[in-house]
Amino acid sequence: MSDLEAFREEARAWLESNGPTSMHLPIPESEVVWGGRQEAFSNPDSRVWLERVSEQGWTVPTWPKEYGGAGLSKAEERVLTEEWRRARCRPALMSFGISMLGPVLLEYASEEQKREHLPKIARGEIRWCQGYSEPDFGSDLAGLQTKAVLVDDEYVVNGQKIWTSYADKSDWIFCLVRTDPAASKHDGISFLLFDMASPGVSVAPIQLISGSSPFSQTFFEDVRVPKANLVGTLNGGWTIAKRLLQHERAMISQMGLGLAGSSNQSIDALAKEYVGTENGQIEDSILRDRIAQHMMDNECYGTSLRRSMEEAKAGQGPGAASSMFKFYGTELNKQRYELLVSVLGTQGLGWEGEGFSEHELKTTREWLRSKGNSIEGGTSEIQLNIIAKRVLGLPD
Amino acid sequence: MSDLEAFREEARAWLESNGPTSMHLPIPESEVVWGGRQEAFSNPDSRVWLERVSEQGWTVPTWPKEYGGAGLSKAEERVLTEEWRRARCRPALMSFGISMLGPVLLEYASEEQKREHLPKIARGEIRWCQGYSEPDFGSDLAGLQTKAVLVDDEYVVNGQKIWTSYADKSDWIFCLVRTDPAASKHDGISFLLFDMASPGVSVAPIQLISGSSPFSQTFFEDVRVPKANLVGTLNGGWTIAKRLLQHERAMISQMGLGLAGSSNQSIDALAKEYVGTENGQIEDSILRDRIAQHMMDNECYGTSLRRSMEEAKAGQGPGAASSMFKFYGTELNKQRYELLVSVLGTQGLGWEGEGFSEHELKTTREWLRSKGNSIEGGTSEIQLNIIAKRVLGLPD
Amino acid sequence: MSLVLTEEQELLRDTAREFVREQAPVAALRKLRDAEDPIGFSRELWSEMANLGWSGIIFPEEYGGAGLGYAELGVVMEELGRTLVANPMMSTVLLAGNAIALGGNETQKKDVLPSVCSGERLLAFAHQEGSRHQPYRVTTTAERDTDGYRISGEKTFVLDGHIADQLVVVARTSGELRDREGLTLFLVDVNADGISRTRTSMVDSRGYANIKLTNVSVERSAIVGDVDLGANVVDVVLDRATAALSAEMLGGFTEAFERTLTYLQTRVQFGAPIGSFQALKHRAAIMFCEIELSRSIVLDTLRAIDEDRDDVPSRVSTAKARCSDSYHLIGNEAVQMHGGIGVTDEEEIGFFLKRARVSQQTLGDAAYHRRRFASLRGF
Amino acid sequence: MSLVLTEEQELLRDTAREFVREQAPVAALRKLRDAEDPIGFSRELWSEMANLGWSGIIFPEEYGGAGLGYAELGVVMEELGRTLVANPMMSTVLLAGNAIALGGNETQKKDVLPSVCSGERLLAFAHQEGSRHQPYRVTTTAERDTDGYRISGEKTFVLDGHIADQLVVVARTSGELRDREGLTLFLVDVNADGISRTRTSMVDSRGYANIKLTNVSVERSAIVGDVDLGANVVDVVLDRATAALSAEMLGGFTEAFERTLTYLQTRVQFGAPIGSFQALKHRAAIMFCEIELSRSIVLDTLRAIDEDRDDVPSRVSTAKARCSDSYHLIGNEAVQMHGGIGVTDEEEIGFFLKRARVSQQTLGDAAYHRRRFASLRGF
Repeated sequence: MSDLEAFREEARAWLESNGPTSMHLPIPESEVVWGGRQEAFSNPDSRVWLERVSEQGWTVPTWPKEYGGAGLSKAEERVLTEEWRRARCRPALMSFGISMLGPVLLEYASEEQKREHLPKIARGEIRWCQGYSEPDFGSDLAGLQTKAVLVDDEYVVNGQKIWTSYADKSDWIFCLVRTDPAASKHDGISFLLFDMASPGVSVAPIQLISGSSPFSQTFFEDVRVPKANLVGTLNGGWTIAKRLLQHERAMISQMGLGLAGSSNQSIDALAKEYVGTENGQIEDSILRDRIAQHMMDNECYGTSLRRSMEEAKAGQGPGAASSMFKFYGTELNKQRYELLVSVLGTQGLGWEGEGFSEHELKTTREWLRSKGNSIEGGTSEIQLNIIAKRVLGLPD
Repeated sequence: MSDLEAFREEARAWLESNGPTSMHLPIPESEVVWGGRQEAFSNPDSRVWLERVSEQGWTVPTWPKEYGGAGLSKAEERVLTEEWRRARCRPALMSFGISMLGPVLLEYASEEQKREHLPKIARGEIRWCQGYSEPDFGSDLAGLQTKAVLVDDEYVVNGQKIWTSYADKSDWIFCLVRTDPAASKHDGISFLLFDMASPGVSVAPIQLISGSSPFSQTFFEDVRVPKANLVGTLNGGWTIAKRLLQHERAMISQMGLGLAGSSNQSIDALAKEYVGTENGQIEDSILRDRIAQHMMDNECYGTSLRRSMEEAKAGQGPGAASSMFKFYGTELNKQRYELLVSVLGTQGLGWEGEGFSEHELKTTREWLRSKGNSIEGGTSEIQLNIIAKRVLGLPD
Repeated sequence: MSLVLTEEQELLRDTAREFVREQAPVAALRKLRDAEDPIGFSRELWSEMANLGWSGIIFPEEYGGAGLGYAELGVVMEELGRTLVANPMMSTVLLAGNAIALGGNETQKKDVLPSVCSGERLLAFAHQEGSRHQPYRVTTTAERDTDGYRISGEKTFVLDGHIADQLVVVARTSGELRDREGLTLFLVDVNADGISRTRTSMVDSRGYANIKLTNVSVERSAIVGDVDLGANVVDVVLDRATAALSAEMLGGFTEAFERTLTYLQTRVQFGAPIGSFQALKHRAAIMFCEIELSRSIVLDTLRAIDEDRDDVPSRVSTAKARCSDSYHLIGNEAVQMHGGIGVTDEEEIGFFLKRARVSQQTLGDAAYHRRRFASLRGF
Repeated sequence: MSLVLTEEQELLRDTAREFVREQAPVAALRKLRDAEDPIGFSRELWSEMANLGWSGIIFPEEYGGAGLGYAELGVVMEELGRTLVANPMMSTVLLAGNAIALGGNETQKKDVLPSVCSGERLLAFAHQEGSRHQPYRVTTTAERDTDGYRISGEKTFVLDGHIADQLVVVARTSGELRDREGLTLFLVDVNADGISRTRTSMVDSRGYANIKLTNVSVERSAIVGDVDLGANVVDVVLDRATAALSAEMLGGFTEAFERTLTYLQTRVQFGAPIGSFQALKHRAAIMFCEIELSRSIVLDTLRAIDEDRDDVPSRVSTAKARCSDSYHLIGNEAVQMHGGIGVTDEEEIGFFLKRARVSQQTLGDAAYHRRRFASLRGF
């Protein structure tokens, strides 16, 4: 038996004996664990599950053991993912620390910073948010104006961020600040970590058209940050910032796959129910055609993600692929919700209250929420710019 | 009876007694009269018809009588058009002189030039071609490099034009030349008229993907042009050039209407024949939907042309409307041919010879020819630029 | 009839534009929404609109109307669409009111229309069942009774159904589920026994209701038009209401586009207004073309109704299909081009996106109207 | 099976690319076209391709083939697509050859396949009737006769039908016009009495024929596979040929795109390369994404065949629908972005547009395959 097969058996056995039935899929939104000081573990089993999984190092399986990981190879990680899916276990922890910050800390942070922050991310003790965009600098991120001035071994931070995801629920922030106003715009930026509980930090949630408020405006007034919290070199933060954006895009790309979503039913099944059938076919042939096209596109997208992973493993693949996946995945997700609303007809346009099922109302809200997908994490236009420049080599 | 109604009766009576049956629609392509020295009048009746119509001044009904027109008002012209259509009479003359050059001569030329050129255009004696684009200056028309240098009261022209429509069949050319190489690019251009029979002019037809060769490359080597053939002011040709382009776009816009085309059958009738029907509906419901959409778009386009004319009459309307019509009309025409080819299936992809009807082969060729519509007369991209700048006021 | 507005129509437009900007900007809709207003629009505003003559704009003067045409109605609808004014024009005037005006007898007209024109009475058209527009798919039944009829069934998506004083109910008196024949219209008081109404809260913040009818007794005098031949009235009513809705949509996406243009001209990124970036320029220019074509077909459709032309049905379907597609495109592009701010509730552009989607679905979406167009043209 | 090419596959690709660039650039197709070559491709080139093992790439070694898989075939097809090589792979190998390989008996295989692999024998698949791909819509009949069958009917759009030595004819032996059951395949010599062939000249300059069969007598031994159950063979043959065609198309639009990129980088207007204009950049970036997705599905579809997976039919339809749409988009965009020069016969980009349209139509267009996908998925 190969080592990989041995690992598979081990993982399978562990999941079987340690994964409580209450921690099986599906997972209601209210029970998703994001960790951090405010985490309430609305289902108490999820606290136990997080403890057990992080004990194994499996919240971040490929990270080194000393930072809270399990030191798995990519191949082992794939096996683990497969077994996880097979066992229908829930993810123990959702975290920007894991998907965005961790990878850049591993690449750019000092040993001391790694030992300080990575284990807490792995165990879900600290929840992180992202201090990137500012009101006047969205697509033009590198124009950011939040300032950090070194005074007595501390950076004093002043400025304002926007689109900070879950700022109100996060413990720490990774934040882009301008440390050299005289330098050209990409060369005066630093990458700073600090506690959201620091004096001078305040947060104002932003309500979206969907009614939800996952983002905030975040204000910094003379926030004092220890010098040691600078990641990488002073004024060298843009390199780290860009790398982190790649990780963010990769995370967002997954959306295009139309994962479980709000519905257990696929679009075609919903169409059969809402629109009706004739000889077993969806009665509205135009809708049928559009659904087929969407499903095909979705499957091609999934196959492309797979190919991209295999190519990365083989050391090939376009470096800017994350922009393609970000662009296409979010456009697909928007299309998916347009299609769902078309399928549900007037039942897909309810806002709240009587006359609509929970699933219908959720679809409406998610349709509206999806409009932000092609804006957050770098607009579709920015992704197309990146592809044109970095992949296709078209001139400025 | 109003004057207009009196004119209608007069026009109707004239067309009835002067329009020979052989000059009724439809008109085979081979019998279209473009005039000029090379005109062969393949149908001898068409020579008589041209003589009679131009005698009335009706080849250019709104032009003043002294220049070969009939001095009709816009309202009278509409009545004449309606009666022409009612009588199913063929146009007596197709001519870039009428649709493009004439209007700018009326606006910008000297009295002497008008008296020299307009009557010959009206009578179809001289056929004109357009010397605008150059190999390195297509969309960037104003960058043109063909030079004209004044030597002893003559301009000596050297350079090369491309996309000269029917250069090989034309008698005279209206040509943009650079007369001040030192000036900024829009300010050194002049508008020159000269005889294609002048020594130093040579022509090489260009074969298109459709197999036809309506365009040529045109070469000028020390062509001597009398100073009197300059229209407007020296170095002031760009204003005239742009105005002429508006007339050209208006002419091309008509294509979107899917006028008679090669087929007497509408797309929906062809679809019924080639694809088949079920309960009276085109069997392929996706094709049916696309055809409906195209027909609707086409009708909206026609209604818009009508509105534009009414607004122009009322002194309203966007000045750059010709760009919208050029863009949309040519895109519609391309779409129309894509749809026709889809309807005909593999029968719509024949090149020549056995196995295809004449109509099928013609559709294929016209489908290919239509690809040039969104390029010639200013690309779709250029039209969108113009709309964004001139109509929407978006900044550079 | 010319597609250019007459001086009188221009005056009407200017009045309407000024009125809605001042009395009913988008902020007014937000206020109604946030207050969870039980009516969903302002009755005071409706009174003022009635005073301006809008509620009776298309009804004959003998019933208190202004006796104008659809060309004029369209001018008003477009302006109402520009600021997304919540109002009962569709429900009370164009659907149920028109059913009375076009199908009702003299008694019904005299009873209903003057109070509609004065803005006092509100009506609703209880027609749709289920989640999509299928005009002849009616399961609600009206069965003969000694004195009249008993109506039972469930109606959905009834505009202003929660607040109407009277309903025009489309019920089946004979025939099969999708038959054109066999439909009959009834004028029913909402207080009749057996009627229960549930207001549904929808994304566009306007008022709709689901209405359940259980053995609702009506007398023969409640019949609007002829028994079994209701479709003759329904078809005309729907065509006219759809034309009016298209005009409202035209106003909505024209406004959304103009707001987006302003944003493109003023929002600076990378040291330049984002409207200077060519990719956005081209997309804006394409939208402009779509709007121009939409405006042409809307104007002509309204005039086709006024001229009683044969091509009204196919023009109406062309207008609605095109306006649905245009509003869809522009609603989405407007939000995308506004960037992050575009998906916030605070920015008003999102209201247009929401209204776009509901109006697309109302009275048949683009695919529905393309199918209808094809059938009308015999393919 | 990984979607990344193995070292062997990369080697095969490099060989193929070099071969077609040198031996069969687009100029070769132009030459065949202008010479009105009666065959439509170069038999010498086909011999060389046979020597390289391509003609037998998917056939077992015992019949003279290379015994490789569709992943390898796809690599070759893609390169053939890049320079639009006119060749009999589709007709002789993937359609008719495969019908013998998958449905034929030992005698037939031993007779046909070795000479196909050697490049000597040419075959054609006489299947389509009328102007569109409808696999079970077969009116050509094969009626029982004392000695065998008599076949009558008219076949259209038969790839290389004008030059083939033998035909595999799909005929109806029972059932109704569109029935899946009742089809039977026959291996017929082109010199048989009653066969008349008309070469049709099409826009992509490849060779096709209309074939008329009038009481063509064949013996029972001509039957390929089982009587009335021919669809079992046809389905598999079509799936495999469609996958291969998709790979060829992928090569075609990848090449058209790369040529366009080069043009964007070098053509200067307004003092800058036109590829610096953002509107064109974005359109190019979108095309890039479409190509990447197309590549993924083509690679996986070929591997699905090699792995004999259950999802082969739905993958094939996904690949063909997507490649049809991509080739359509890129063919048109490539010409438009080349501007005036793009519509001249002298510039090669137009050859891609022409091939795009024919290959879209071949073996079912995008709408056909979306319908098929929906049926396969049970909606």
